[in-house]
Amino acid sequence: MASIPSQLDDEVSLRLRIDALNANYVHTIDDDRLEDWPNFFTADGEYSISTRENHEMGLPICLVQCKGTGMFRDRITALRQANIYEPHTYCHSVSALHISSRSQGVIATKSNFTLVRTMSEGEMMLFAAGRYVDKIVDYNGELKFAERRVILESRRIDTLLVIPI
Amino acid sequence: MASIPSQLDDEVSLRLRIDALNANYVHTIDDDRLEDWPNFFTADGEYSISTRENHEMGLPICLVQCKGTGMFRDRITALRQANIYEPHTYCHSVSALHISSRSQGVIATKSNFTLVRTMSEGEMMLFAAGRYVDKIVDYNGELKFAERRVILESRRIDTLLVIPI
Amino acid sequence: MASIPSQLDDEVSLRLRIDALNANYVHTIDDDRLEDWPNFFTADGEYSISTRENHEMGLPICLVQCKGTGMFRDRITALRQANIYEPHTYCHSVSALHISSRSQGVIATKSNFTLVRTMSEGEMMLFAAGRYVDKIVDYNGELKFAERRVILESRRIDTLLVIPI
Amino acid sequence: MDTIDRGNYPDFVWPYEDTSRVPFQVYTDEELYRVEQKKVFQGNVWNFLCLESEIPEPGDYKTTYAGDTPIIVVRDEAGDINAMVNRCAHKGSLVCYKPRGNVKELACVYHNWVYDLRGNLTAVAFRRGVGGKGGLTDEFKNSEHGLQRLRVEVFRGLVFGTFSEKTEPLADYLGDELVSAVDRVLIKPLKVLGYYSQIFKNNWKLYVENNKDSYHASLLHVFHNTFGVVRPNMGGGIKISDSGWHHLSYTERTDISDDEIVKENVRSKQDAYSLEDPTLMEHKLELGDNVTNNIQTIFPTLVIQQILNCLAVRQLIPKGVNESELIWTILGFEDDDEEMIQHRVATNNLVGPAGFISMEDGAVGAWVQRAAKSDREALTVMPMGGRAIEPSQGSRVTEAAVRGFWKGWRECMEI
Amino acid sequence: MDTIDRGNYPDFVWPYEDTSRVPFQVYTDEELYRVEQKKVFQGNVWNFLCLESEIPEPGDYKTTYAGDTPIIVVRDEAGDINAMVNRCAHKGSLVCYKPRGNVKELACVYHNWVYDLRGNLTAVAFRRGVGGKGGLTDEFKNSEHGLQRLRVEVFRGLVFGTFSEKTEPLADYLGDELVSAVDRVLIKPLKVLGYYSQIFKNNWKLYVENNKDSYHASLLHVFHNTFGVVRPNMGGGIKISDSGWHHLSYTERTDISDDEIVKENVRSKQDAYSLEDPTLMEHKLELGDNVTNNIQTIFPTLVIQQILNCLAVRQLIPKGVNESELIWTILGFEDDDEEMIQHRVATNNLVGPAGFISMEDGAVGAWVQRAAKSDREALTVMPMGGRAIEPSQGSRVTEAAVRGFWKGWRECMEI
Amino acid sequence: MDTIDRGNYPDFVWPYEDTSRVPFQVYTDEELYRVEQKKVFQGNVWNFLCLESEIPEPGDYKTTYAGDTPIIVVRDEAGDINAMVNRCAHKGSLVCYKPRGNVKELACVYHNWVYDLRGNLTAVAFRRGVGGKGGLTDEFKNSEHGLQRLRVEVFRGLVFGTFSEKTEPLADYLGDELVSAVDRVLIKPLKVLGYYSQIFKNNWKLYVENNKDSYHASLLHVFHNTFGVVRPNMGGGIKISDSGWHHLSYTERTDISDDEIVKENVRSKQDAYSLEDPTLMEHKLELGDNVTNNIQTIFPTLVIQQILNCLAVRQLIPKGVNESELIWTILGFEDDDEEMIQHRVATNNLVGPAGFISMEDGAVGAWVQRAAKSDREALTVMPMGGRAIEPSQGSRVTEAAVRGFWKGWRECMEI
Ligand code: FES
Ligand code: FES
Ligand code: FES
Ligand SMILES: [Fe+3]
Ligand SMILES: [Fe+3]
Ligand SMILES: [Fe+3]
Repeated sequence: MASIPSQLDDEVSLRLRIDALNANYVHTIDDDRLEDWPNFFTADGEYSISTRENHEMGLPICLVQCKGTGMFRDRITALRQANIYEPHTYCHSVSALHISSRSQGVIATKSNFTLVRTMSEGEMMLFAAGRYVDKIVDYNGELKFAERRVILESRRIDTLLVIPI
Repeated sequence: MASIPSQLDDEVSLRLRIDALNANYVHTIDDDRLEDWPNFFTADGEYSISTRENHEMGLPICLVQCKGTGMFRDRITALRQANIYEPHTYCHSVSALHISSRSQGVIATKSNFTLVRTMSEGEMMLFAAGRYVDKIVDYNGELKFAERRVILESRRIDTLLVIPI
Repeated sequence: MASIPSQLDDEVSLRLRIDALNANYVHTIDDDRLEDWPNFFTADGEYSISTRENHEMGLPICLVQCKGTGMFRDRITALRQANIYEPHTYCHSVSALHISSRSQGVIATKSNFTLVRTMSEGEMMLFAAGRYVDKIVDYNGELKFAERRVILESRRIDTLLVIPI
Repeated sequence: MDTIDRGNYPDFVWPYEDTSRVPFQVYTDEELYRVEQKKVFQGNVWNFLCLESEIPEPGDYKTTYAGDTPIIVVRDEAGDINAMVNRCAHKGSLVCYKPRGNVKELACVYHNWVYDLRGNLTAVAFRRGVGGKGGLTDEFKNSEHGLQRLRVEVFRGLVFGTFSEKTEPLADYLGDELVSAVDRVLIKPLKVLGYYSQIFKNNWKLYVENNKDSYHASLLHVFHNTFGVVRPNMGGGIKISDSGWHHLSYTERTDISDDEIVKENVRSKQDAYSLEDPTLMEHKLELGDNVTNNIQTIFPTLVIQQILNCLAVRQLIPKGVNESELIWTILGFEDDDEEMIQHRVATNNLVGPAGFISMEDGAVGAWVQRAAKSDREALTVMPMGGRAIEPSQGSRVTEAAVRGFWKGWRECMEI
Repeated sequence: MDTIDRGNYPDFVWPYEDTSRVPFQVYTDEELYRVEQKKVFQGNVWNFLCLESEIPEPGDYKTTYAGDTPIIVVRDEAGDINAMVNRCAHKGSLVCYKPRGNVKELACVYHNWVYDLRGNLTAVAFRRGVGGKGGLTDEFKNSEHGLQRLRVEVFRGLVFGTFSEKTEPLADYLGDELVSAVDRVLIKPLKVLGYYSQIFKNNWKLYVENNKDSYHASLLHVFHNTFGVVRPNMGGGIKISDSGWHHLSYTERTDISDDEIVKENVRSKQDAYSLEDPTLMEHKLELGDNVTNNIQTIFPTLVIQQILNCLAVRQLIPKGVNESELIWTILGFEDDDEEMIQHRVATNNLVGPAGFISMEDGAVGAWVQRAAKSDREALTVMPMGGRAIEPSQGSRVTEAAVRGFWKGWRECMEI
Repeated sequence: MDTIDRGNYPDFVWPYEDTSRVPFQVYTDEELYRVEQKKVFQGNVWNFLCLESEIPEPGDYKTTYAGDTPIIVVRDEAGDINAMVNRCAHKGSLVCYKPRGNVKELACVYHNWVYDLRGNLTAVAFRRGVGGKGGLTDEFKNSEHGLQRLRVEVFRGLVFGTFSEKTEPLADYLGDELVSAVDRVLIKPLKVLGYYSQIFKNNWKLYVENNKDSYHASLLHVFHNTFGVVRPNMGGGIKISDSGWHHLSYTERTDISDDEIVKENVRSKQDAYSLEDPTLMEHKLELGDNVTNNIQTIFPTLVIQQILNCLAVRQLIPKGVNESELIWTILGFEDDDEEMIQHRVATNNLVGPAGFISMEDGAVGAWVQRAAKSDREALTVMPMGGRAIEPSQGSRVTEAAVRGFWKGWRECMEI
């Protein structure tokens, strides 16, 4: 797997490395390689899914919140072993990468995504749209998420939400 | 805000600067920072929203047309102060950046977008899809739109169109 | 048309050249310049449209399969001269470019796409979503597809599929 | 079911003594919707179909709708305009599946039955079969299998069609007021400057009412007040055809009653803002008077618009009981110069789905529809200007034209 | 049609001798859906509308629904809470089109009719017309054109409304069991910690049944068993209001019957896994007992939830016969410290559309709906705990509360 | 309502003397759609369910549909194939919610009721309650609560099911013509090469008619003519089962009537183009004759296809009155070598939603549906080959098979 040389650490390559990170992240989910999902985060990394409404009203509740590798792994174990749901797949689009700031090795970025969900009989729908609000760090040459906050445009979830976004 | 160094003025950085411009543009709208929207255009810049049908038939009518900063500001003032509409938000995807030509400092580009609209109760829909057909100029190191023509795929607008695309 | 200098053949420019290739490809289709579509492929290039279901079950059937320039041209001739369908247009989004591998001058990549179809009266729908799984080669300084496999998320096609994806 | 198909509607009774109150059921009832197609749109009315200038040459056709029935409008070799239902007499496929084109004849692609430009069946593929096998028997007469024709009349470049033999001539249908009103606006050959459409999440009748509702203009659309620009005051007036079915509303450049608006309009910040670029408010007088706004409605679903220099026709298409589509055709005159065209483009910012003074109409209908569905028996009330259906000179503060629409609807529906 | 509007429903007859069997038709019949709006939601029931703490100040309003009827809840200058149908008395537009806000009065944007915070019509734009022309006649009385009001009662911070004069007082409606159950959970002033909603592709009643179905909990949701964590065993019990309409289900921290669950639960791999981070299972006792789970249902469509430290109210909104929306309002107490808030956020991973022990409820309703549509006469069967509608102490293996729901539904529907 | 559920349909009367004319109402009427589920798909017909080779092992199951009823097809321990309605006898959830799998028993996840592979209820979770509390009473008999079973017959690897005891044996149902027609194509064990499906925006019957309509083939699909390749001429012929319900259409490699096609086919540019790569037109004779095309329809909704070397079964699923889904299962033979498989993949470019000679069938049905809705009483006409329902040798220019379909429909519907 050819990755962008990390020493070439200027804005140009940084942007491309983050593009590659985002691409790699969504393919890992869309290909159902969910056991690799926790590895995109630092050991004490945080992931949450909330709504624009809660976000703008300053309300703390998230639909999903994982803090630290253990909770990430528990999510996947539950998805694989405990929870019941109709088989379905995701297809992410991710675009509009914006690098908001860089300081003390933490890169703050924002991107938009749309997510198409497909059920096993073929029913396809726009399941979610929103933005990724991220804090990214370089972890010996590899970019990881110290924080990835998923802010959904809509408060509505169709049926259920089991696969991470 | 870390921006791509403008002196690195080759195709590589140009492409990334335009990516950054497009990203910044859509986040400005999606984050409801509409008062900043006119600043993406040159003082005599032009913005229009038309349809593929009118475009292909060579018909001049646009749904929205702004020429010069004044008309851009009037649009936003009307949106904030005069017009009535149900609260809603946009989430843009933008991709497929194509640089068509460069001459006399004017860069002609084309991109595709899709636009998801979300109403305050959570109803989400694919509100628009189409392309941005742009003329971009470097305005002391900052890229601005001398012209941004939004060509909608569909002639149909659901309910109303008040937030710029 | 300003293209990324091909001699600058490192990861950075490669990524951007593939971005440009993908952008050029979808605009060629979305602009209805379908006679140019075969030129994106090598003389013995292969194109196919299948479904995630067939792909994951290892089933060989595709909805469309073209091997070699002749079959590509036949598809377009049939579309222009023989087949009957209601006029409609495509608008592609393509994102999440992932470069899987490089060896013997063959670059293996993967991207996600969504495709909005618009009928002549304005009806717009999410017609398809899925991934491009590609083998790309540098053909005297120009990137071409030795293979482009379109894997649709859904087994369902609304009405008919006549324009290539 | 069968009874409905004969167009009767036994279960529904108008619940009030006149048309100054209307039950919400009329906006939400599936059966009523089905009957409307028969008794309103396929009844004794003239449906707007297209502009003559959209099909200038012999063989030019355009597809359109009358109610929700697909229609072909085509100009024949003699230059006459014909309108037919876009449904093949064989198995019912759309004969034309493209929005416009030029043809020598109308050939259905399914089995290649061919009609002339007047809708007569001229050829049936394999009518004699193959090798003497199959094909048609003698009982089949082409003359009995043409496309269903509409009667057509053209007035000032507008093409109208009716399904009924009983519909009176168009000029009588419109009445003198509307005839002269149309005359006033469509004074020269027309040129289409562009199209767009707007989806309403509401029953078609709510948008028709909105257009006949001269009362809401300065109250819902506060762009003028907000920016303190010359505004369509609540003066002016409305006229109504003797039938009550059609109307026109107009305002002139005389601001007598501004203070009253100021007194009334609690919502908009009076003149708090000013337009940085007032280009789009400029009015190039071209119709020989200083009427700034003139909205004309022709029953059931046509609107003719003059707002400053924005000329348009708006065609409303019902799309089921809860949805409708408004197709805007923006007009100029054949002899517009480039500057005038650019001016119309600029002023067009005022109208349409993104129009400063019209976008709200897209929202309010859906709000009524949502509120309507939960109580079908509840009644609206339209008390402005009393209960009569009469013109009003010097004031547009009346709902007379809306009451007139309901008179027309009830007459068509025999309800 | 008309008959239906009077609320009768001649064609439908309950096909079984009691409510232990239900025909699938009740989930798929459009007419029944329409009648439900009238006879259940607009009938003699108390609909949950919002939380008092969502509109703390005079002029604060929130829009909500009772059944599928849009409602405004607003606190007036006197601090009283008023609820009105969100439908203008004039032409029926939504008066409030934003989800929440603070206003001095309720002004409809369409024609600027103005209502006070109790729903009385106080002003009609241009009531006197312009220059003496147009406007209202004397027959128009403001007092006859107010917004439709609901009766309101507030209990423990929950705001309820009813359309009917006949509905008994809220406390009597709830009954002693539910009153004390609510008392137990909502012990302090509430604070909203967040919102989300969930779309069910099923009739609203299927989700109501799911909540009253204490039988499914440990069978459908096997998170506890899978991870071998302290689990809501099938002990505990349920209580049912005397009316049979409401219920509560509870479990305590006493695992007497685990082996029985083990014996029963074939699907989940017993304790095969362990949580790497059990934070979200931690229970900070705060209600003075060690009840781990307490689900309360108030007829027709409210659920009050205590699952460990996850407090929430869930409001169900019918959206046509085949769809419904569940609005989750996640709660804490006013005096929660930051640590407690963070704990509630963590434990919230258990519930909601993404909740480890609740997500399945979003799926099963849709599965019933899909299977139901093809055979309207087929009957479900609810034999658990016999056919009676009675409480159960020490076991939640009963469908008594579901049978109770159908008793309530039939009483409202007079079926 | 109740009456409808008994399957009668008092309001609809067939408006013509025979089945050579059909009213558009049959494509748009919601009530008729509901009755069809009962009287056609759940009536005296054999519904295609799946291929035997899709569930080769004991415990293998596949979910499918009969009309719009969800069905489970499963092979039991004895190797027999069972078909049951996919609806739990308890509260009606789908028992299988995955498209395929292998199971020892059928366990419903909602409350863990368990059925054997023949659909018998074998276990009810907590049947004895907990600690003696709750659970079932003695009146509950497992034997009365199994899954609803269909009768199953397998023919040449095709699995069929019927809801009715009265349906005659499959071979009799098909009749000799169809039995030998199926024999001709499915000569060896089958292998699935792939799946895809196609959504039609039209009533299911319009696609069934399209398949029985041997008249449209060379007129709508002009690929052959355009490219001047060997084409399915309008010779060949059709056969019809004695019942009139089923048919087959075939063409051989004998171009007797090409000139007639040339004379007829006005639309396609005769032989104006040539295929740069004719691979996909190559026909590897494998069925012992030189029949190039053979389309077989088995009432109500199965199509068996041989087009050159493209073998497929197409299963049509109604999805409401205005939509249907066609599931294509592309077939090869067990003993195909890699080259033959690749050849079938190449020739598959001819068929399916993207097929050179079939894509149009996806469009025309929707065109009829759109035109149909606005006039329910208007009639189609099917005069080709007269009015009789009889085979045709040497010509496919007949609508006899379509008339036969309507005969079957009317017999099932008792209309
Ligand atoms: S449907 Fe038009 S020719 Fe057959
Ligand atoms: S509808 Fe509210 S004021 Fe007219
Ligand atoms: S619904 Fe199947 S076990 Fe209850
Ligand atoms: Fe208006
Ligand atoms: Fe549950
Ligand atoms: Fe065909």
